[in-house]
Amino acid sequence: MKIQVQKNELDIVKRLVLSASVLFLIHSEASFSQESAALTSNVTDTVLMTAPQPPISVTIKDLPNDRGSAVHISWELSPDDNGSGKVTGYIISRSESQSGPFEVVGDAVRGANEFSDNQTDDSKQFYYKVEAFFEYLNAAGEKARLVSVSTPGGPVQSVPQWFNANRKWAMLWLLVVAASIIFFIEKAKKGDQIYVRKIAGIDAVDEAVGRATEMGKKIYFVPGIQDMNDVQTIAGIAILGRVARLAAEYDTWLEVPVSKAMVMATARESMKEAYTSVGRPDAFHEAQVHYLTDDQFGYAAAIDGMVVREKPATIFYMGAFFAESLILAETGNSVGAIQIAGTAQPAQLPFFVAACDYTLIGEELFAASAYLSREPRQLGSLKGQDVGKAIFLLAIIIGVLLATFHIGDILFLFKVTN
Amino acid sequence: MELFGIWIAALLTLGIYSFLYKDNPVYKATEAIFVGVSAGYWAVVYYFDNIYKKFWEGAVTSDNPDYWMYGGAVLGLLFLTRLFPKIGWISRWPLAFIVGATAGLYMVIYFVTNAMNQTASTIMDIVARNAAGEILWMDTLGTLVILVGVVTGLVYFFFSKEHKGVFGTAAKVGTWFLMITFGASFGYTVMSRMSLFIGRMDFLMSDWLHIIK
Amino acid sequence: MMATMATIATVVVGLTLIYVLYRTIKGRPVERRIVFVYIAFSVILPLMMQISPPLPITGDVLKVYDNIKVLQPGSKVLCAFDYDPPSAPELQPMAVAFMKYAFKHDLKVIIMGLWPQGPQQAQMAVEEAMLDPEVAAKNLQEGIDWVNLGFQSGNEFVIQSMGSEFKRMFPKDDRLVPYDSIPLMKNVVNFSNIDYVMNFSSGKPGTVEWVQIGVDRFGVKMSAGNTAVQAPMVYPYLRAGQLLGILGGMSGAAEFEKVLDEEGDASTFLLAQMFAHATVIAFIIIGNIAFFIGGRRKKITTPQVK
Amino acid sequence: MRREIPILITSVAGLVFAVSYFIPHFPFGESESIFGDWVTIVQAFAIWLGALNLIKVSWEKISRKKADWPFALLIVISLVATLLIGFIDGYRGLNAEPQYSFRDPGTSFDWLFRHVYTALTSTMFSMLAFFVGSASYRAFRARNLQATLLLIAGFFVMGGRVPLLDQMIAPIWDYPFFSHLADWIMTFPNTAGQRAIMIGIALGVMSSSLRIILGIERSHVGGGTR
Repeated sequence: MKIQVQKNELDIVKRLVLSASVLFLIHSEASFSQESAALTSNVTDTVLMTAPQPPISVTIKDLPNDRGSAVHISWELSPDDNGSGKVTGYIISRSESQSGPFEVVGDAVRGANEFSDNQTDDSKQFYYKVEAFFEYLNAAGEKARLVSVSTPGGPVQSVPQWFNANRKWAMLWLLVVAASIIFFIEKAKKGDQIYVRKIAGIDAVDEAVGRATEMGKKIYFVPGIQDMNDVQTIAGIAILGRVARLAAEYDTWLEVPVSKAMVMATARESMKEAYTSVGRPDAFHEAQVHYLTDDQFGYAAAIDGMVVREKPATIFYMGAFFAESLILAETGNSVGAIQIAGTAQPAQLPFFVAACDYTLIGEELFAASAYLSREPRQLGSLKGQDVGKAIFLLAIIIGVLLATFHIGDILFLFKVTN
Repeated sequence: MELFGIWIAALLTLGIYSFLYKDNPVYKATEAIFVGVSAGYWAVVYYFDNIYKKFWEGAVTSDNPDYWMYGGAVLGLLFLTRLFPKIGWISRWPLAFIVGATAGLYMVIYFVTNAMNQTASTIMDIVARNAAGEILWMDTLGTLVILVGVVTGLVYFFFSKEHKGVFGTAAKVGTWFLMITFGASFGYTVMSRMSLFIGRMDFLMSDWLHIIK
Repeated sequence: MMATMATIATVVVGLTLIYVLYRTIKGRPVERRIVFVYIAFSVILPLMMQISPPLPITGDVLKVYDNIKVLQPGSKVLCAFDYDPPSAPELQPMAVAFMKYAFKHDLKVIIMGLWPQGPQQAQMAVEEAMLDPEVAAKNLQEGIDWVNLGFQSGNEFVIQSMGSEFKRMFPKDDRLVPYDSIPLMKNVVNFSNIDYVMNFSSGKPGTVEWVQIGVDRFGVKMSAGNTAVQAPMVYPYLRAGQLLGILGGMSGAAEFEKVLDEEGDASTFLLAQMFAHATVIAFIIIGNIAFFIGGRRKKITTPQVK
Repeated sequence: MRREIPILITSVAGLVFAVSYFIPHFPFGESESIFGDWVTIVQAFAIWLGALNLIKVSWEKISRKKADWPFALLIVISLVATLLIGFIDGYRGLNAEPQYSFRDPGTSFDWLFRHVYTALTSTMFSMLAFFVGSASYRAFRARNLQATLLLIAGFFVMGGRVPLLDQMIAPIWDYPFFSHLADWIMTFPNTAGQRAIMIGIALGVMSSSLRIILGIERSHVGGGTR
């Protein structure tokens, strides 16, 4: 009830202020203030009641690079649309014949100079009219409009395009990178060596496993909270294979708590294989890989408890991590474990870098898994992606030099706009 | 009802916070409610906003039905076969569809927006000038920082070349940039996490206890 | 009275940190529940002080403002609400401030969400904006001045489909009014009929997807309000002009409120935010002093990068 | 067959979305719209799969009286209660004149959202504030050059983004230096680093998408290397 009263009072005050300000603005031809943004002006001065002039040079054409059914209309502003407030907006209407009748297909605010009619029929021709209007409250307090006299333009017919010409360079570069990825995958399959640089975190795996052996403590491997459909989890499992092999050689207990049933099955398989490959299949126990819970915080809390109780010497975090990253890394750190982490979740990387001894950053996780598994798919793609990086790197260096010394411009090769 | 709601919300809030002291049955109970209510919430919303509003009204009860949508419903139903282990393999079909569609869309949009357009916006005259042609030193420094950061960062993510010599130095500079980036992310993440708690405290202190305005 | 007590308490609590430092250096760190208590105090006490500290307005927030202030009355603004209640402390103040501004300046607001909770958060923001006397005086009508299209599943595919036709994704609005019967949506077919997009986002799908599809593919003009976790990741889009402005986290919200002259929750939360940051910084410093004085734990000493 | 059909589905769906980016003409533009509809519907069913699966898993726990089974029962009860509230509201609204939606202000489902769902999710995530606090005390060490750089940048951003450091220096220098510094870090070095990561990830996404569409990568259909 209280609000109601306030509202009415304000309404009156507001109207007074508005009518005064609009009148002032129109008379003085001052620039229209954005602050008093009244859509509908309250004008009583009949002298001002003339329709605005129509917009000039209206261009009507088929909207390019689309699937049809759209026409693009652009115009130069009405001479009255100069900030004086005399133009409230534009009305766009169309007809199948030059003489009408015209139906309204849309409107545009003052200062706007284009419109797309997205409801055309590709089999018909249309004429278009763009009218400027001025909206005000008449004596009865109703909205009324003064509309310019505009002549129709056209006809135009919308057509679908076979190729989006704005995107030709995108297509070229996409094909180049795609081709190099496929080329290197094939090459790797034939058995050609593909070089992958050293990765600090991976070099430290041996040391970390060795330390756990010396101390006679466990190693934990946490593969993240995503399922097997996440490439990060897959990369994590590839690294698990390597860790498992070392653990088997050193005869150190490696424990893998997981949060997804599928991950459990895959991790068991991968570990069994690793233990077998070093000739110790008997040393592998299925209980080493165990499911905790699907729930994010439940999983983190459970690992937390395990770490505090058993104080593992080494913990690996390899896979997709979210907000739980800092809970895990903090607890591991507090029991003095060596921690090696790897994830491609940019928001979680800071916590791993600050709390772990080694961190595989983003793509390094994938590179590490390619490096360890030597799988042609992974190696080939890694090399193909490097070709992409090389292209962009060279483009940046050359482009900046050309632009800085005003020699030329290669921006158009890389800039994709709608 | 409003007051009752606020009390319920306050008790649930305190129930969850009891975990901070130690894990206990009250927390476990609130956690169970959390899991159940969220799953139920999502299921209801997806049912009415999509299955009912889009599919049922669009393809079944509509005067002008869009028969194509039955394809989506069939794929959707096939997804549910996963509940029955014997025929669960059929659920790979809708999964294959989603994976394929996402791959197709992502292949181009990531390449264009995050690779090409980011490259393009790094390509510019290093010397920043204002309209009058005077050099803006701070902006010039900034542009230079971005150029060096992007180039060395990309070098760091190069895997098929050993990090030695100039390449190695560049990669090392790249890691510095990455670390500053992570530091910024770190600061922002701390800010976010604290805001979450401020929001809850504001609820407890103002809506529930009325200690503050 | 309460504010004074809170201030005194803060000083006392702050001084006890010296004891924490002493213990930590001596190798007897306090247990984590003690740290929890400090965090709780760092938020509760400043909230009781009820002060909004002075805040300079940064460039990114000004950019958002510069871009929305040129919107003419009657402009159609698509507001995408892509967040859920946990992110509300950061994003809701931005949304409320934006709604108030939009309603006061006769912008036509079209609300939608890629997150199921989004439209409900939007509803709350609208309700709060309507309490503003100036907005209430306008007697705005749903369907004419603003509309809530609701939520649709499909994440980024929703934006993709909206590129050709909004109606395909939102056959009815959130009040079950058919798309064609909503006066505001008459003649709005796809993004080409939208003047501006304002996105409030806390994750995926959110700002990244809007830039990739809405901006780069369909050419919309867009600014974003992000949670602080997400903001650093979207900065490259700002520099590239794909985003016209960014509001980042609680401080971004407070600055936005200030620049629009719509001071609200974020401004009052800012002091708590400051103290919370101070506490975290203090603990990092204590931990590191102890780390360097108290002797580093013996560990692998090889440097991380070769 | 069990492998070939899903791989074919994957490739067709992928090609439609990739090609329609360059070729808007029929049949690509139209198929893209139809497939877009399908994605939204399949995703809705996937959410239902999650809910039904939760009931199934919890029910197994209850019937076998596994550890913590009462909590599993509570999960089922709260899930079913939420569904009931939603459906009763929803169908009442659909049959009312004029129609209203299941989550319009004033419905029980909206009440549940505002008072139960919001409290639970917000509080759950807000616990991270405490974990950040204890991690900052116990784990974030300047253990090497990288971590040091990270912490220094974090310090200036944390202290500059809110008027914390600025207020500290205010008595001697009344200029928001740290606010501008935080701004500068975000706009330049942060953008540089994020951009390098972004370009790298974009190429990674592009290459794995390519492998999926071409059927080289088939782990999602239960196969390994070709």
